[in-house]
Order: sequence, then C-alpha cells, then structure tokens
Amino acid sequence: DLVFPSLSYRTGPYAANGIPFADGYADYFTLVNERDGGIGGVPARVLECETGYNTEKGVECYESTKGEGALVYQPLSTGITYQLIPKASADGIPIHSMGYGRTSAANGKVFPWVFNYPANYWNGASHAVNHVLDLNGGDLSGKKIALVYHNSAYGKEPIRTLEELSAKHGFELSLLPVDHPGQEQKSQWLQIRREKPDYVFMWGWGVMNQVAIQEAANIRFPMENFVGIWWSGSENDVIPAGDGANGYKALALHNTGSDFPVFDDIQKYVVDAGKAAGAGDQIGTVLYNRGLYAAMLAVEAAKKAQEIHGTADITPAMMRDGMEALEISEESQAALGMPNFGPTFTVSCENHGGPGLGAVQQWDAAAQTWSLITDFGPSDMEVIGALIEEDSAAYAAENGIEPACS
Amino acid sequence: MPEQLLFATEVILNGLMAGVLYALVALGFVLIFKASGVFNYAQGVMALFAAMTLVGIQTGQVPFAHLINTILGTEIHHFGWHVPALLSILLTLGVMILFAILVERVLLKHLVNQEPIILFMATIGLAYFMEGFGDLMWGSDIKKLDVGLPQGISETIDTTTYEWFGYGFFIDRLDIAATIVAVILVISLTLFSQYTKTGRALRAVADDHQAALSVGISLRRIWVIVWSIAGFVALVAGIMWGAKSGVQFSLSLIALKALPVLMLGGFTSIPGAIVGGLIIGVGEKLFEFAIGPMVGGATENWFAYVLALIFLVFRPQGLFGEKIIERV
Amino acid sequence: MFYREAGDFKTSYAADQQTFPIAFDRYRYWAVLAIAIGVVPFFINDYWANAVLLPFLIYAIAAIGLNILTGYCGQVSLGTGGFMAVGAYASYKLMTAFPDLNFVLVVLLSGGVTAAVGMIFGLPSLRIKGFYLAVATLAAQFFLVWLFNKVPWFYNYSASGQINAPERTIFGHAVTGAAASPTAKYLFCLFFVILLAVVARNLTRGRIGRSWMSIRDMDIAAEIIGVNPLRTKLSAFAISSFFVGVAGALFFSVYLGAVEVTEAFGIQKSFLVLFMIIIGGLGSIFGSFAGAAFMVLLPVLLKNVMVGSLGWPTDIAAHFEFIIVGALIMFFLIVEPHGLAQLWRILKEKLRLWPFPH
Amino acid sequence: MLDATDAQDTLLEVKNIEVIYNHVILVLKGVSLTVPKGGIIALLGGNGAGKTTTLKAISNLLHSERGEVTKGSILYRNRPVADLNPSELVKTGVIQVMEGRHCFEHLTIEENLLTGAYTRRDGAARVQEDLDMVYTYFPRLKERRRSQAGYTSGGEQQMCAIGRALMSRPETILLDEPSMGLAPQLVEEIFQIVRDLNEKEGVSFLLAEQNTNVALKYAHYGYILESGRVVMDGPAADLRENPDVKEFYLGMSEEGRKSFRDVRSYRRRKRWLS
Amino acid sequence: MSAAESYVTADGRTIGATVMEMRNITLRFGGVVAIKDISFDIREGEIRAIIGPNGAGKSSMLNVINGFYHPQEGEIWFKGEKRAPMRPHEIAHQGIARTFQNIALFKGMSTLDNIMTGRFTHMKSNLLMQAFWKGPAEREEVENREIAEKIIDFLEIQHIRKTPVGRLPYGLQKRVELGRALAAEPRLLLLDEPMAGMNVEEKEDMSRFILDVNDEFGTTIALIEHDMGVVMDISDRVVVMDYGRKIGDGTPDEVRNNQDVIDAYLGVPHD
Ligand SMILES: Nc1ncnc2c1ncn2[C@@H]1O[C@H](COP(=O)(O)OP(=O)(O)OP(=O)(O)O)[C@@H](O)[C@H]1O
Ligand SMILES: Nc1ncnc2c1ncn2[C@@H]1O[C@H](COP(=O)(O)OP(=O)(O)OP(=O)(O)O)[C@@H](O)[C@H]1O
Ligand SMILES: [Mg+2]
Ligand SMILES: [Mg+2]
Repeated sequence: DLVFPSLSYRTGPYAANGIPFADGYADYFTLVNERDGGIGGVPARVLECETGYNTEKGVECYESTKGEGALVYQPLSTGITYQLIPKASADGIPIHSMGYGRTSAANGKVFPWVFNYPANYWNGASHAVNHVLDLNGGDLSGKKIALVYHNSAYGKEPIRTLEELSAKHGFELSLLPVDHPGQEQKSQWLQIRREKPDYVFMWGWGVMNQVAIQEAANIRFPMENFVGIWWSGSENDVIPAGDGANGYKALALHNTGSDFPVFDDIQKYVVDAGKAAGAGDQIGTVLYNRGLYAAMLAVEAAKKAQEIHGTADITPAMMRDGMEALEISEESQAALGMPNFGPTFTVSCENHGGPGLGAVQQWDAAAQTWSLITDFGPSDMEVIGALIEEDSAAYAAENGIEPACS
Repeated sequence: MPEQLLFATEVILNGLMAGVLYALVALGFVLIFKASGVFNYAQGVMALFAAMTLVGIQTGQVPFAHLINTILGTEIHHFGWHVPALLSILLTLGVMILFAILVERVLLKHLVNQEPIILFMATIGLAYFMEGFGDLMWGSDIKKLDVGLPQGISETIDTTTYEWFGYGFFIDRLDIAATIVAVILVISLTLFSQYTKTGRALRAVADDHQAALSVGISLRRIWVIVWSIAGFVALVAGIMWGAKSGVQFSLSLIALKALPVLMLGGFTSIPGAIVGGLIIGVGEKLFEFAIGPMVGGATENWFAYVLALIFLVFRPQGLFGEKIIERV
Repeated sequence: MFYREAGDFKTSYAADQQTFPIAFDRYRYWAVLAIAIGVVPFFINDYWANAVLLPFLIYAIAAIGLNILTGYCGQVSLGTGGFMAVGAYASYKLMTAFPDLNFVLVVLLSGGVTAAVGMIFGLPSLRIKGFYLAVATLAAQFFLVWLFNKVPWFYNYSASGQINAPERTIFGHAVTGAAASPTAKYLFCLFFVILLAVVARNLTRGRIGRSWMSIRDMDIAAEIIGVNPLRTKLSAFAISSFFVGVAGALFFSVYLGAVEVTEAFGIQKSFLVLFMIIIGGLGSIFGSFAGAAFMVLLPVLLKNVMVGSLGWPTDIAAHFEFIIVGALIMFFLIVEPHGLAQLWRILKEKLRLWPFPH
Repeated sequence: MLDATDAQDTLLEVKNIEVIYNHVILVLKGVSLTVPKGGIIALLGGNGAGKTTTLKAISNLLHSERGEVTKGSILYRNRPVADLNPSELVKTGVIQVMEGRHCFEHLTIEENLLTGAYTRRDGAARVQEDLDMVYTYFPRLKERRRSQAGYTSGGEQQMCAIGRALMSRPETILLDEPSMGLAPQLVEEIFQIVRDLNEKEGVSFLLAEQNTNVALKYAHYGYILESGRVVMDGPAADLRENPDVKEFYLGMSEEGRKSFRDVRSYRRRKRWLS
Repeated sequence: MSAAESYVTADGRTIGATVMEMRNITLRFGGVVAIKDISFDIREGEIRAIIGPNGAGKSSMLNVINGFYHPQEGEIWFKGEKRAPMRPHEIAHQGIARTFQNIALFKGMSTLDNIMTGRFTHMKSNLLMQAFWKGPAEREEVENREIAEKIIDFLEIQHIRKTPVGRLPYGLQKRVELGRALAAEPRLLLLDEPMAGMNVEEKEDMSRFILDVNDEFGTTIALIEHDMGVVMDISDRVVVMDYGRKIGDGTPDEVRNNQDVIDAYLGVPHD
C-alpha cells in the first residue's frame, strides 16, 4: 500500500486548528480507498503521528514513520519543516509544506525534495498587497499598513517581502510583533488605534488570531481593512469575536464551504460508513478543506508518479517525480468533484512553488460562513522570485549544494 | 494635554486594567502558597479546566464524548440542553470543590512535611494530568465562553474623554468588569486570611506542616478549603480570560503572565497580587509604548520579569511578601 | 544478599573517596559503559539515535548541569531553555564564523560562552532566594529568547530567523548535518556525556561540591564557616551553564540540525529539564540520567504502546500520555519524594539486607 | 495516683511497638509503656535512644517523616490512635510539644499561642483567659508578643511552644525535652507548671527529658530507653536510687556529684544492653 | 588583672593576652535592644562562658563576634586591631568558628562531608583541578580527610561517618556540629549551648571534648550554656547578661556570689 504520514497535532496550543486539518487529510484518503479502491488500485494508508506542534516530537514521528515507506511528508509546522528539510533530503523523501515552511524551498534546484505549491508566505504577502491595491485603484502611496505578526520564524516570513513591496508601491509599513501565545495584545492594538493605519495584515496562529480579531473589533477597526494570512482565517478565529468579526478578510489557498460534489461522496463513503477521522462536525470548515486539499494534491501527485513510472507501487523518489510534474487544471479538479476548489497550476523542477496564486475570503458573521470574494490571482513574482533566488542561494552556499535540475 | 501625554495616559489606564487581569491569576497562586507553602504550577491549567467545564456544562456537552464514541462507536456529543449562566457557574464551582477534595485525598495527603520543591513538582504532575484529562473530557476545540459579560469599547468613557481632551480613551468593558470582580475578591480574601481563625491556621500551615499538625490543625481540611477557594479564583480568571480569547489550551499559559506579578507583589500577599499586577501591567505597557518601537517590540514578556527582578533586588521578598527570616 | 558491601575494605582514604567506593557499583558502571560504547553503536539506527538516544544523552547533560545548580547548590533555575539557546547560538555563530574550527572545540567554547552569560544572570541570586529566584531566572529565559529572536546578527540575517547547522566532521565522520550517521552522532554525544558526567562527579565530591551543598542546606551557616556565598553561587551558575550550554550546542547542531529559538528553547524546555532533575533526584548525577530517561523515554514508550500496539487514535493516546505521565510523576513523588535516585538507593539498601527485612 | 500498673485508669497504652524509618531503619524495637490518668511519666534515655520517635508514634506524626509503626499498638482511652489523624487526636485531648520548638516563624508570638487554641470551641473569652494564664507563666512572652516568632531567642521560642500547647486545654501533654535551652530557674518553673496542671487540673504528662535530675524529681514513674528498647522502668523514687541511674543519668558517684572538669575518661561506656 | 600579662591556671593551662575585646557594643533590632553597651574581653586560651536568662542577648553577642550581626555602636578588637566591618566568611578566615543554638548542620550531607566542609578555609585547589581530580586536588582532599578522620575519632562518631546528618538524633547532631567547628582549627571557638538536650553522661563527654580541645590545641573558647554545673566547672571566667546588659563578669566563684546575678538568673546561690 501507499503510505502517507500525517504529522498532526490534536493536542497542545494549536490543537483546535490541527484537528480539522488532520481530519480532512485522513478523510480524503479514506474516500479514495472506499470509492476508488485506492490510488491506481493500491490502497492508501495514512499513518497519523501526533506532534503536538513540537519539533522534537516531529523528529520522532518522522523517524518512526519513514521506515514504513512514507511517500511524502506534510509536516504541518514551519519548525518541523525546517527540521526535516535536510533529513528528508538525505533520506530521499519528498516534503510538501503547503502554504507554510521554508519559502525559498520553492527553488527546486536547491531543494529538490521540498515542495510548497500552490503558494507560499511571500506570495501571501503579495496577495494581501495586491488586494489592497485593487481596493485603491492600484495606488498605495501614502497609505499606512501595519503587520501584526506572531513573533517567530513563521510570523517573520512576510517581512522581507512586504518591505520590498512597500518600497515598490510607496506604502508605509509598521511592524507589530506579538509574543507567543498572544493573549495580551492591548499594546499592539492601542498603537493601531493611535496610528490609524489604513490596513492591518496579520500573520497569526492559534489564540493570537482570536484575540487580534476581538481587539480589532473592540477598537472598532474597520474589519474589511483587516487581512489575515490563510492561517489566520478559519472559523475558530472569527467565531469567538461574534458579530464584531463581520467583514474580516483572510487570504485563501483554496475554496471554502462544503458546496462541492466531493463532500457528497465523503458523506456517503466516509461519514455514513462510520469511517470519518473526526466527529464529522468539521466538514466544510476552512481547515478541514485545507487538509482535504492537501490530500487531494498528494493523491494527484501519486497518480502522476504512477503514470510516469508505469507502476502502481511507487517509491518516495517516484513520488517526487510525480510532484514535480503535477498539473492541476480546472478539468482535473472538476473531475474530482472539486470544481474551482483551488487554483490551477503546474509544478516544475525550477519552481516547486507553483505560480503562487491566491484569493481573498471574507467572513460573514450573520451567516457564519467564509466566502471567496476574489478569484485566484497572481502575486508579484518579480519581487518574490528575486528573494527566493537570494535566500536559496545562501542556503546552497552554507550547505555546499550545487543548484541543478536533474 | 499634548497628544503624547494623552496616549501615555491611555496606555497607563489599559496597563492598569491588564494588570488586574494578571492579578486575578496571581491571586490563585498566592492563596495556595500562603496557605500551604505550595507553589501551584497547576493554577493555569486549573483556570483552563474550570473554564472548559463551565462551557461544557453551559452548552450541555457530553463529557468524554470523543472517548465514548471511539470505544462504543456511538455518536453522542450534546445532551441538547442549555444551562443558564449562573447555574452553570455554580455547578462548575461544585466541580472545582470536588477537584480540591480529590487533590487532597490523592496527592497532598501523602506529601505532608515535604520540601517546597517536591510539592511544586507534585503540582506539575497534577498539571500534566489535568491537561490530558481536561482535553479528554471536553475536547480540544476552541470554545466560546459567554456568561453575559459586557465586552468591547466603553462608549461612555470614549465619548466623555473625547469631550474633555479631544481624544477618546479606549477602555474595554470586560476589563472594567474584571476590575470590579478583582477588587471584591481581594478585599474579601484579605479579610478572610488576616482576621479569621482559619486564616491564621492557613499561615501556620505554610510555616511548618508538622507543628501545625501537632497543634491540631487539620491539614486536610485546610487544604480542601484553600484549593476550593483557589479553584474558585481559577474559575473567575478562566471566565475573564476565556471571554477575552476563547476557551482553549493557551488559556493555561496565562500562568506565565501571573508569575512576575507574584514575584513583585510577594508570594504571600493577597493585596500584593493586585498591586503587583498593576505595576507590572502599567510597566510593561509603558515600556512597550515608549521603548518598544526602538528595540523592535514584543518586549512585554521579558520586561515584566525584568521589572519584577529589579524590584526584588531591593526587596527580596517582593513588595508585600513576608520577610524572609534569616537567623541562626 | 545480591548487593553487598561487606568485605569491601578500604585501606586508604583515597580509595574510599573514589567515585564508586563499592566494588559492585564499580563493576556495574564499567558494564554500562562497555555496552554504551561497545555494543550500542552496532545496533543503532536512525530511529533509535534521533528519537531516543540523542535526546536522552543531550538532556542528560542539561539535567546534570541544572542539577549542579539546583540539586547541589540549591538555586532553583527556570532559565535552562534560555541558556541552552545561548549554547546553540554560540555554536552556530562559531561554526559559521570559523568554519575550520574543530567541532569539539566549538562545543566546548559554546559552553564557555554560556557559562559567562549564566554568571551574569546568576548575580541576583545573592539576594534573591527560593521560588523568587526561580521566577527571576525566567527573566533570563524570556530575555535571551527575545534577544535571539530579535537581533538578526545571531541568525546571520536569514529570512525567517531559523538557524541551520552546517556539516562538521570529526575524524572524517560527519557529526552534524544530514549526512551524519546515527553512530557518529551517538558516539559524539556519548563522549561529551561521559566526559561531563565524570567532571560533574569530581566537582561534586570535592571542596567545591561541598561548598555548593553547604549553601544549599543552610546558606547562613555556610557563610559563617567561611564559604563565600557570592563566589560559590556564581561558580555553580557558571559550571551549570557550561553544561547546559554544551547541551544546547549539541541539541541544535547534532540532534535537531535546525532550530528556531522560540520553539526549541522556550520556557517549556526550562520546565522539562527541571522536571527531569526532580523526578530523577536532586543532588544526584545518577538521578539526572534517570530523570532524563524518564521524561524522554516514557512518552515515546507510551506512544508506541498506545498507538503502535493498541492502535488507539493518536489524539486519545496523546491525552492519555499526559494523564499517565502526570499520574506517574505524582505516584513517584508519593512513593519517594527524593526521586528515582533515592528509590534506587533504598532498593540497594533492601537488597543488601535481603533476605532479611531489616 | 502513683502506680502505673493500675489498669482501669490507664489513659495511654503503648504496646510493644516497632518503628521503621524509610522502610529500612529500625528504630524502636518493642517499646511498651503506660500513662495512667493523672500521671507524670518520664521517658529517659541517651541521644538516639528513641524518645522522640516514641512520642511521635503516639501523636501520629511519624507518617510525615516517612516512618511507620510496623508492630504493636498504641491505645488512647482504649482506642487505637492509628485510627485518628493528628488533629482528631488533639481534639481528644492529646497534644505534643515537639523537640526543637517548631514555632510558626512568620506568626507573632501571640498568633502562635492562638493557633494552639485552634481546636477549641469554647469561645473567645475562655481562650483569652488561657492566653493571660500563659502570659503569667511566661512574662517574657508577653513582652515579645508582637514579635515574629522567627526572631525571638531560642528560649523564648521554647516558651512559646510550651505555651501554645497549653492553649489547647489538653488532657494529656507529650513534652519532648521541655527544658532544652531554658535558663535554670525557668526549668524549675516549667516543671512547677507541670506539677500545677497535673495536680489542679488532672492533666497527664509523658515527658521525654534529658535533664534526668529534674525529670525524676517531678515524675511519678519513669522508663529508661536504650537503643529503642525499654531497659528499666519503675517509680521515679526507685529509679533515683538505682546506682546505674545515679551514675549515668544523674552524674553522681558514691562520693556525690563530681565536677565536669574532673571527668577524665570519657571512653567508658556502660550500657544495660546494646 | 590587666589584659597584657599572661598567667597559669590552677590546672596548669596558660592563659595569654586578650585576643578579642568588645567595647561598648550596642545592637538594636527596630525597637528591640538586644545588646546594650556591653564591653568584655576574651583572653588567649581561656574558656569564657556567657550566661544569662533567655532572651538576654547571648546568642546575639556571638553573632556580633562572627560578623552575622553588625552592632550599631561599639568596636570590636581582634588580636590587638580594631576590626573593620566584614562579612562572616571573611571573619571565618581569621580563625573564628562556631556552633549554633538551633543546629545548623548541612542536613543533606553526611557527617564526614559536614566535617570536611569545616575544613573549607584550609583548602585551596581550584575548579579545574577539582574537575579532573588529579594531582593536587586529590592530594589535598586526602590530607584533609585525615584531619577530618582524626576529629571523627576524637568525637567518637565513627559509626555515623556516612549517615546523612538529618537523620541523626539531636545529641549526635550537636556533636557533629562541634566536629565541624573543630575542623576549621579555629583560634577562637564560639559554642552556643553545645550541651542542650543532653543527659549528664553526654554532658560529661561534651565537657571533656571542650576541655581537651582547649588543652591540646590551645583553642580559645567562648561558651553559652544554661547548665550552671557545667559552666561553673569548666569555665575560667564568666560574663553574665540580662536584658542586653552586662550584670556580672568574673571568675565562676565571683559570679556565683554576685547578688545581681543571683537575682536575675541563678535564683538561689548555686552549690
Ligand atoms: N527521619 C528519620 N529518618 C531516619 N532515621 C531517623 C529519623 N529520625 C530519627 N531517626 C533515627 O532514630 C533513632 C532515634 O531517634 P530519636 O530522635 O527518637 O532519639 P531521641 O531519643 O529523641 O534522641 P535525642 O535525645 O537526641 O533527641 C536515631 O538513631 C535516629 O538516627
Ligand atoms: N534578628 C533579630 N530581629 C529581631 N529581634 C531579634 C533578632 N535577633 C535577636 N532578637 C531579639 O534579641 C533578644 C536577644 O536574643 P538572643 O537570641 O541573643 O537571646 P539569648 O540570650 O541567646 O537567649 P536564649 O538563651 O533564649 O537563647 C531576644 O529578645 C530576641 O527576640
Ligand atoms: Mg529527641
Ligand atoms: Mg541563644
């Protein structure tokens, strides 16, 4: 069988976010097994391992699952991703850090085993800027944008990009770090209240999101001018703030809601059959969908690998080839019962990050739903590409890697 | 008033409010420390557990639903009722008292007369236990806590101050509520510990377990009382913080915000918790306001500790703590 | 009668002052060493090295370090995570600034840097005591982490603030980086463990160790006897931080290979190492090992049993893991408040008398 | 009431107890003794004989020192004390003055004394009366009543500990080395108080005391403990006349009291058993 | 008797010149005056007793001598020099050791380690040498061990050499504490109620140890004790304190017949 480890976190500070993702990830594979009889006829097996968002446990999980023939890792934490990049590269197992992890890993010449399609944090930063550019008719000069970020590697990711973009578009950027866990953000929000930035971006995670949105509502910051990264845009983040969160925006890697044919299948083959990974109440939530989407991409890559290598029983190396040749189109998504679920993209050796398409979703507090308010749009690859080159080159130099495409 | 001064005033006011919230957590530590010399690491987890239980009762959640469903293959989640806020607070209080009794029975009883660090460690074990247990019981999703506390900017203050200074101060109504609750708590607890026989017994126990036993103070009773009160304080803190940020794992980490308060106010002083809280709240907010931007921000966590440290160097027992007796 | 000391006479004080005065203990020690050096390396694989043995060895060093400060000198510290971070970042800066520097030296120098930092943060201990000091050391913890997170120089201006350990070799074998074999990493850490354990043992049984313990047991009396409290406490902070720094350097470079300071060296780490020494036994080198083993191995074991063998869902298993670890901590403290080391000592005393009850 | 064998009035009966510390250290090897109602019983013996341990076993405080009674039984008013926790024991009227003072350091002297009345339910006025009584016994305490006990001198703390026990209006007092660290007149005074309480209020005493001279002067009956065993017992008057007791516990030889300066050979050690 | 000249006692010991002199010492704690304007001296080789009712300020006086308390007024002269304010550990290095009224042993350490700690002021080896336990460190350790063992033999506590002192009965703890103080080979030994909680036999032993130390090593001893028998028998001169004041000073016989002392402390003239 084909082994897909899932380094999940159903405990610890981010459990509330880890659970729906892990459920979605697992349910999709169950669906594929039940409905299609596996991938190319071979059943998929999800090996779940609890990391608690803790790096050391992540290492233990990696070591204990890799021997089982793991095809691709979805580390689900920036820290663990950094951790696994050299290890997995040495072991020849691909990593898919979808929308997180090391951004410059998009450079497949330096990071042959790491993929971060369809979009990464730097794309995200650019999406957010693009969105406010759209709102302002393409001119941001003289505008003020504040970034509220989790004071960690993850939260610091967009800073470089935003700095470049602020130089390019002439907006003023102010940085407001929030320390883990982020329960107290009075200072940051009072500062926002004083300085009245036109827009606030947020790179938050866990309780920090809820508190930020709550505080923004408290100071009556206009919610439609508040844009979070895709990790700051789940139901968990907005519901505690109640009506105050109405109009809050977040970036999206994929579509929202459960209005897709695939969910009928999930209901039929997975939930009704009593095989759902979770309690079933998370289906259709943003993070469940994200888990589902990640699993879908993994399955598609596996199919691709089977196709390339002509064998159903693929190895991690073949899986890598499949990922590198992955193509997601309107049609392929529709065929899976997920029309327009995610952006269309292709992966190549030079570009493991895809084109970096993203959309914006907005919260409707009355209806308790997220919905996309834009199409999947491009990001400023001119700026980002250069940054990726620079950062990956530094990594290559430090680690004596000769960038190349096989 | 010049603008900067207005801003600073607003920061100070909010610092005071934040300080009150820290103090609420610190209070739980102080109670238990004062009464038994135990540094209760589990205080944060207790707050979390109390808040989770409150929400669970209020929304009619089935405890251990996940476990039951996994074992029996059932699909139960909710009882389908909704308990009024006040009743569920009372019920939760009952649960916390039960918890206090259990802690005494299972744990503290066996650790009479041990060194403080051992007792500290035991509460760490307790914290681990409760962390797993609480999650197993109520699930680790984020829960919204709603007992009808007001929230959001206080319009009255905003508009009045706007009329006066041309700049409306931001004060959160939740903070105002917390302040009122905290003041009532602190006053009643101070009176209790200073002027009642039980209060005196509490302090005796903290000094010397064996001697307390020898004069007939029942450690077991005292501990149950104290842990029940601490459970109540944890519940109050859990409600306030839970209303602010939802009920979920990170709630237990608020303990870290309470430690510098504790240090500064003194481990054994109830009023110290409040004063310490206010100083820390104002200090860290002001520092972040004035110096933070120059050094890149996010200074609050460490600055609170450094501030407390500076105070300690001059008063090693904290502002109001009992003097450390050094004699030979 | 399994364990005996009768008939084991000493004819000189030097012999009586050796590390293991009882022959039986000595044999057991050599046996453990022989297995660790001679047998384990042949059976080690990635899983055992990366998931079990490396963390165990490295935490053992940190635990010994903290035990020197807390168990021997009585100064409770919650700054261990911060000091480990100092070791880690020092080794990172040394490795990247001096690529040719011998890696053993890098690790030792990192310990030295940490010792200096530790001494600075040890200064308040002259006035602040007990739990107040414990909380005060949290200032070090938070400040150091903030510093490494904030000042880009420490992480060589990398985009995310992560640091990555470049490859370094000892005798031609890589010990850091992805190419390092589990055996090489294991032996490298083992070398430090043995070296530092012996040093710790020597320090704690002699003049310095006694001065630490005297400060721990009764600081006023110690001072009246002639022990200089400031120097003694600072030396404990320095030595302890040295150990913790070495542990931090190994933790980063050999074990994880990439770390982010807030995640890897947060407050949880400080608590974890403190748990180890209390569970293991304050004031005992053996206890440091026992505690590290307990806190590292138990969760792994529980996980493997519950998820691997019993097939429980991972989240229920994880919750039970907390419940069980917590319950065991309480259970052990109730049975023996002075830790696993004391439990072992009592067992030995019982064995010595066996089959007689007293 | 001088005869300890008078069974119907027995208050406290220790039967052949064995105590082990830490599961391995055997300290008491079969100690039996009786305290009759209204008796003053002295427990004598050298350092480490097990006096303190015996008292702690009676007041149920061993548990917190990781010691346990493994054999034998202790009955107070024919009830096994093992069934009572220390605080219930105090309520039934047994209170212990612990060796080494054990005052509550951070409480003032007066608060210390008041904690002694913790178990009493007979109203503040009665407690106040007893407080005054303690102050008349120990005027020094009255002077220092507002000081934290931790800052008072050794003797003051000793008075405080004794006074605290008196405050509980006990029926039986277990006194562990009451005279330790007290100035000579105070020692006499303390024993006067003991006799007073005994005669006027019928309080019974079990006292472990090193000051054999005084102890035997005031006690009715004595037990001598050596290495965890009772090696001799008898009415106090008889013990005082026993030549061994005279020599080793009272410091008298045939020629009368000898000077400490003249004791040349300290290597001599005669024991009844060991 | 002027301080300068030395004399020989009845039992043949030489009492030398003044080693320590307290001049007009006053010590206050807030409102409490623990010591009020007290002066006295201690001469080389003598056994100087300090007696007085409870709370008279005796222990405080010892604390002043070894620098734990700093008197508000008065001067302390040691070996003919006025002593500057010092930390206790510096004073220990001048050769003053003591025992405590409330036993202050290092509870977690064995008897042997406690006594070895007493040797602290005589040990020099540095950290690095200690870390590798070779050469000078080991040698020094063995040499000092020999001295410690002598003291253990002397005090007859061989059987508890390796027992953690926390477990020892009160009387033995007192003895270990004496051992620890002796290990420092002090010139001036301060003993605070060394015989509290001992029976006559043990007091005899203790007296013997004290006399022997004084005799064999010529150690000067200042002693607080409530057992008048012991004090009268073994001390050369006695200071009597009451309420922080000195009410008597002289040979045992003089003190015993001093009416103030009788009133305040002895009650009846002691035989
Ligand atoms: N907590 C303990 N752990 C181990 N052994 C102990 C403990 N307490 C006492 N002992 C041992 O028990 C024996 C009796 O001690 P105990 O304190 O009862 O003697 P004692 O007669 O009161 O002596 P003293 O007159 O010196 O107070 C001693 O040998 C002592 O070492
Ligand atoms: N650190 C201190 N703070 C406040 N008061 C103190 C302090 N030390 C001693 N005292 C007070 O000073 C007085 C003298 O105390 P000291 O201990 O010297 O008495 P002592 O003569 O040794 O008595 P005893 O024979 O009872 O031991 C006592 O009343 C005591 O309460
Ligand atoms: Mg005793
Ligand atoms: Mg005294």
